Amino acid sequence: MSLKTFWHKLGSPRWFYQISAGWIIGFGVAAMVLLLVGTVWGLAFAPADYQQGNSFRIMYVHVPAALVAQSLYLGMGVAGVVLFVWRMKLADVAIGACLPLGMLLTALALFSGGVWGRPTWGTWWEWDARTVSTLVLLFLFIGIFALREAIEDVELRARASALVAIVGTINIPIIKYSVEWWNTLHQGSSLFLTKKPAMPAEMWLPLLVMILGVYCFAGHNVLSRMRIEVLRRERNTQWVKALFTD
Amino acid sequence: MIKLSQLSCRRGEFKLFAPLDLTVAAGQYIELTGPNGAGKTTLLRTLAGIYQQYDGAFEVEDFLFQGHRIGLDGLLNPLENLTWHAALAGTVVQDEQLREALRRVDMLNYALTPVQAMSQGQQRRIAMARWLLGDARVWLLDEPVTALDSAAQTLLLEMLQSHCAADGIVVCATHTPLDLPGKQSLQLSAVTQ
Amino acid sequence: MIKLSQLSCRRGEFKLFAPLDLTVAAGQYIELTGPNGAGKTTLLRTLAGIYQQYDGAFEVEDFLFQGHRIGLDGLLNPLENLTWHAALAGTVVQDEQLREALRRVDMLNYALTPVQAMSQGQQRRIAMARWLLGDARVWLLDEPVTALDSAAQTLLLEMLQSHCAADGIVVCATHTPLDLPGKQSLQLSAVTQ
Amino acid sequence: MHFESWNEFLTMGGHGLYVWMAYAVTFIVFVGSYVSVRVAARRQVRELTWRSSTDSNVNS
Amino acid sequence: MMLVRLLGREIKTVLRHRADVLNPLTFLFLAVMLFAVAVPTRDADSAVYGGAFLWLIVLLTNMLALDGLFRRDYESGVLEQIMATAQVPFLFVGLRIFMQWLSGGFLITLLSPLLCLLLGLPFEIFPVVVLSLLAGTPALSLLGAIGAALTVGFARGGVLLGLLVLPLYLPVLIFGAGVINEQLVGVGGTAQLYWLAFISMVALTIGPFATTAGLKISLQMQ
Amino acid sequence: MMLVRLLGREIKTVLRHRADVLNPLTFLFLAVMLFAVAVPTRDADSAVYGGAFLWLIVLLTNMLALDGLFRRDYESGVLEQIMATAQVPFLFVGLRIFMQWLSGGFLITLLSPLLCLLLGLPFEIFPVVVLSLLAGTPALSLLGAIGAALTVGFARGGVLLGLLVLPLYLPVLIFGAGVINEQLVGVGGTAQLYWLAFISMVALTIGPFATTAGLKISLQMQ
Ligand code: HEM
Ligand SMILES: Nc1ncnc2c1ncn2[C@@H]1O[C@H](COP(=O)(O)OP(=O)(O)OP(=O)(O)O)[C@@H](O)[C@H]1O
Ligand SMILES: Nc1ncnc2c1ncn2[C@@H]1O[C@H](COP(=O)(O)OP(=O)(O)OP(=O)(O)O)[C@@H](O)[C@H]1O
Ligand SMILES: [Mg+2]
Ligand SMILES: [Mg+2]
Repeated sequence: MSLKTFWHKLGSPRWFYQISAGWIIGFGVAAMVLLLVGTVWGLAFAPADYQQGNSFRIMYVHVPAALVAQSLYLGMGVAGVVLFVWRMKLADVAIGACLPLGMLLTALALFSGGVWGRPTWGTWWEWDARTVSTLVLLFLFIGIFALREAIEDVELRARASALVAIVGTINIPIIKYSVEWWNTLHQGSSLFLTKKPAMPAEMWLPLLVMILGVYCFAGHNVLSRMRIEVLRRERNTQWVKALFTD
Repeated sequence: MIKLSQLSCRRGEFKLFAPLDLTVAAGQYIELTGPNGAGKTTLLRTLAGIYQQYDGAFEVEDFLFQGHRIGLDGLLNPLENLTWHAALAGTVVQDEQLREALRRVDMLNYALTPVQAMSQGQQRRIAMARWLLGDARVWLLDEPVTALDSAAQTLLLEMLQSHCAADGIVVCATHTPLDLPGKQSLQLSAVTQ
Repeated sequence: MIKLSQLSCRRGEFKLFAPLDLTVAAGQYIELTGPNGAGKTTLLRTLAGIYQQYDGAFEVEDFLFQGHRIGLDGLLNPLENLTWHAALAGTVVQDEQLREALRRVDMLNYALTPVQAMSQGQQRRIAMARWLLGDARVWLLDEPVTALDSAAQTLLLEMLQSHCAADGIVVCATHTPLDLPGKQSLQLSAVTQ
Repeated sequence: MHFESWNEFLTMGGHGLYVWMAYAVTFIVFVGSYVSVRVAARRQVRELTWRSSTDSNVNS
Repeated sequence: MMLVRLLGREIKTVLRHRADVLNPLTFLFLAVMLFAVAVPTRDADSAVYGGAFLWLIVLLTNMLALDGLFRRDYESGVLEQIMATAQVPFLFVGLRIFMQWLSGGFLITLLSPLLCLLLGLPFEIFPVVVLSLLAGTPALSLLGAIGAALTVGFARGGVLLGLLVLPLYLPVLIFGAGVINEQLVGVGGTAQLYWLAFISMVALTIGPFATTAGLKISLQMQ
Repeated sequence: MMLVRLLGREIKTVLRHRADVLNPLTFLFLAVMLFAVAVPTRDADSAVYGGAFLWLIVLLTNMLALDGLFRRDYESGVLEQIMATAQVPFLFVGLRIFMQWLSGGFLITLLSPLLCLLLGLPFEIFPVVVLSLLAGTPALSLLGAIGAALTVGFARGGVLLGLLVLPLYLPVLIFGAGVINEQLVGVGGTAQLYWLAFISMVALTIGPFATTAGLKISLQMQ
């Protein structure tokens, strides 16, 4: 199926409902395996950091949460563009589905960062580049959440949150750069896919597994929330009724 | 010229009235009637391009819209409001034309009073003066009779008659029928929620 | 019972109408007429105690006031608005009375919709339901016919008739005459500014 | 296995409290969101089957 | 008595709809964050600035929420009805101010420990901060309501509100920040605390009346 | 061309009436005075706080003025007319944002030397403060207008506005305060100045369009 027909078909909620079943199971299994392997590997087998000792193991939870949270927001921005340009209702379903997990993961990144900061920086909270940009990300999420709560009408809520998601996404790089410039007490970004990671292989490999694991989990979670929302919105259509008359 | 094909407006996923098919030729007066909540205001705001939740299609030439709200900036006086509206519609008006319009609605001696310091009927008259200034062929009016005294009501009828006579179109939602020649009534039936 | 003695209202230092002397007995209907800007709204707001720039004196028993503005909180639904208004007037109303009032104005199925999500006429009907709940003897109404459809207009007439019949007083500013028994018209002449 | 004994694995060289706290919360977050989605899905299925069964016999 | 039962019902209805509780809090956290970001150096006396800044931001959040306090009721005619129908209008006006304090000042007081954490204030002065906010925020709402009542008639009243209200807020801020500074330096700031409570009491007595008078004036202009 | 002449006239009329110019200034002076009062110690590094505080207060004043930007036109039906009649609505929306900047941000920039004096900032950095405000305030107005457009439909939009807009304001604040700090420390802060100008440019491109889209959404709810 060419991308063109895929794109066209994505418009029909029914088609999405059918194909998403397979993807959800696939993501679910992958996430289960990857997260299990990653945690065991990171917790038990990875060597301790020579400075921080074992507390660095929080990184295997902290970094994936932060990265996936950011990609979820960017995903909402893309969905916003899709909604405005192609008027696709599914995009709004996607925004609504990414929101709760995005907020949760950002909060998790903040919490795990704080817990990690206690032994290494000595305080629960440290105003620095990473912490601020994550806090801003949390507020960007809460902004969209509060806006969606304030509007009842489905179509208006879709266009309003799409607009905020787009404007927010345009600003993320600016916020990131301004925060980075401002002062970076935070550990330099040690994991670039391009240059050799500062950490030895047996340290960043489990991190890679964990990151993939959390991405799969996010895929599973978001797609299943979308399925529920699609069913709720199409509850009066024939194909949904047919599905549920046993 | 106005053309509606299978046009129906939605509030959320709730349809307000059965789809409409209508073609309005120049010089005609369409009277929109129906109980409260039938969807007259929603239809007029859809035709004016303000409200976008509708199904079907419609075409409207250059139009002017007068809603339940006055549409004037309370802080500015009538002259400034009328100039601003002309700029909005992209036409340029001389001071003389403004004074003539205000004289026609008998509000000349309020020309410099901020609109918020006027009675309901006086504000409505300034809105009527605004219609005279634009050269829009289609007038979309939502209950224009509100708060007008008897003199203003007769003036309203004259203005609508001369507009239709000059090949203009008037689509007007109203609860008190206006007897204009060539009147065609469009009844919107209320849908229980 | 209403008693006006040499009552005239001012806007700044500008007198709106000649001083009025009037005594209104129970059961009477006073129709306030006059061109736009004559001062009908200002007079009614003065009698309601909202507007305080007047000369002369007046006495009004317990009254209810309905101005050009709806007077309902857009965020609350009709039931909450009506309860709140009853609390304002110091009376306690049971749920049953509220539903009965809403049924009377044919707005029962909008009982839980926030008032801001209603059409102009529907909001006016909720305001009419409010009059039914209070036990005020004097009704001060400013152009109550606005935005009402024909059914609501007939209902309005019935309500005013039954209120006057029950020894109530209605003072109503309107541009469309209402034929009620025992009507006494009070013409306010416009004063050029 | 990096650690020699179980209890060393638990204490994590003094940082055990923080590491386990972080992992515990992560576990709660992941399982919590998975369960909440499952519950919502099941509630929806029950609701839709109930609705469609009443609709079907209403208009049948 | 009967009136209390009525007010109970009003609180329930108004609270359910208009207490968008979440927003004032998130706005406050954001402002605190902006401060911490704007102020690069972190050292001992930054706590002094922290305390002063916390009070300043609580004050500004209060003003932001105040601007809309009466505007909607003014436009919709609800204020007109209060003045016309209520035998005791200042009671209903007072209730609206109470609602605004409940979902504004009081909530901030409850969550101020978290704010102190973000501002890097030492632990031991958390209770003092909470107390000072508890004593001071009622005055902010009551005095602010007077300003809001007078400026509701103007189109861009928001900033005129600032003009009217800030001088009234000055003593509250001085004492509020003062309590925290005294505590930091170790000299017991209880004197300022009593002053704060005193100001709130005075505000409680004059607040509702002055606000009702202000609203009456604004209604003349409608 | 013709449109420019029209806009010229619009600016004249709108400016004459609605630019209650005085208010943003007085609010700002009072806030700066409050800061001077709240911060007991006056020493060298308080200048750093002064610079950061000035930007923070400019930002919050801007937000206070933004809240009412579209609300009155929304209620009176003027926004309805813009969307219905204007062929190029984003032009008139852009003009309103420009007016808000003129009577808000731009005016504060003109008078910032006075504010610096109050905050006890050294003379030599006055020009930098003015430049940073000139480059930064347009972004504040343009980005803020998007939030104002979306929240105009809600009753208590003020605080939701803060929530939507403050994250977008963060970079402006960081660079604004950063320029002043760099200058104080002697390291030329020109790079950040260009960043401020860049952000304002980005805001100029997306601002009017996003605001018009936001207003269209709010008008559906009326
Ligand atoms: C509340 C505190 C913290 C927050 C909000 C936070 C946030 C973040 C974020 C958002 C990232 C991903 C950056 C990216 O986009 O690539 C990250 C990565 C990282 N963080 Fe933190 N962090 C916090 C505390 C800490 C602490 C205390 C440490 C260690 C002492 C730490 C070490 C790291 C490391 C090593 C990375 C990986 C670098 C990378 O993948 O780019 N973080 N943190
Ligand atoms: N808010 C105000 N500020 C100043 N003057 C006002 C205000 N409202 C009305 N006026 C003036 O007071 C006079 C009477 O106004 P009022 O609203 O009472 O008239 P009215 O009889 O109700 O007219 P209508 O029939 O149009 O409602 C008018 O000349 C008007 O210009
Ligand atoms: N702001 C709104 N939000 C949601 N629903 C609305 C809103 N305004 C009106 N409605 C609903 O849309 C329907 C049509 O409203 P509309 O205002 O078009 O009626 P109308 O024909 O103008 O009535 P009237 O004669 O009273 O003015 C009504 O059922 C009303 O409840
Ligand atoms: Mg209507
Ligand atoms: Mg009147």
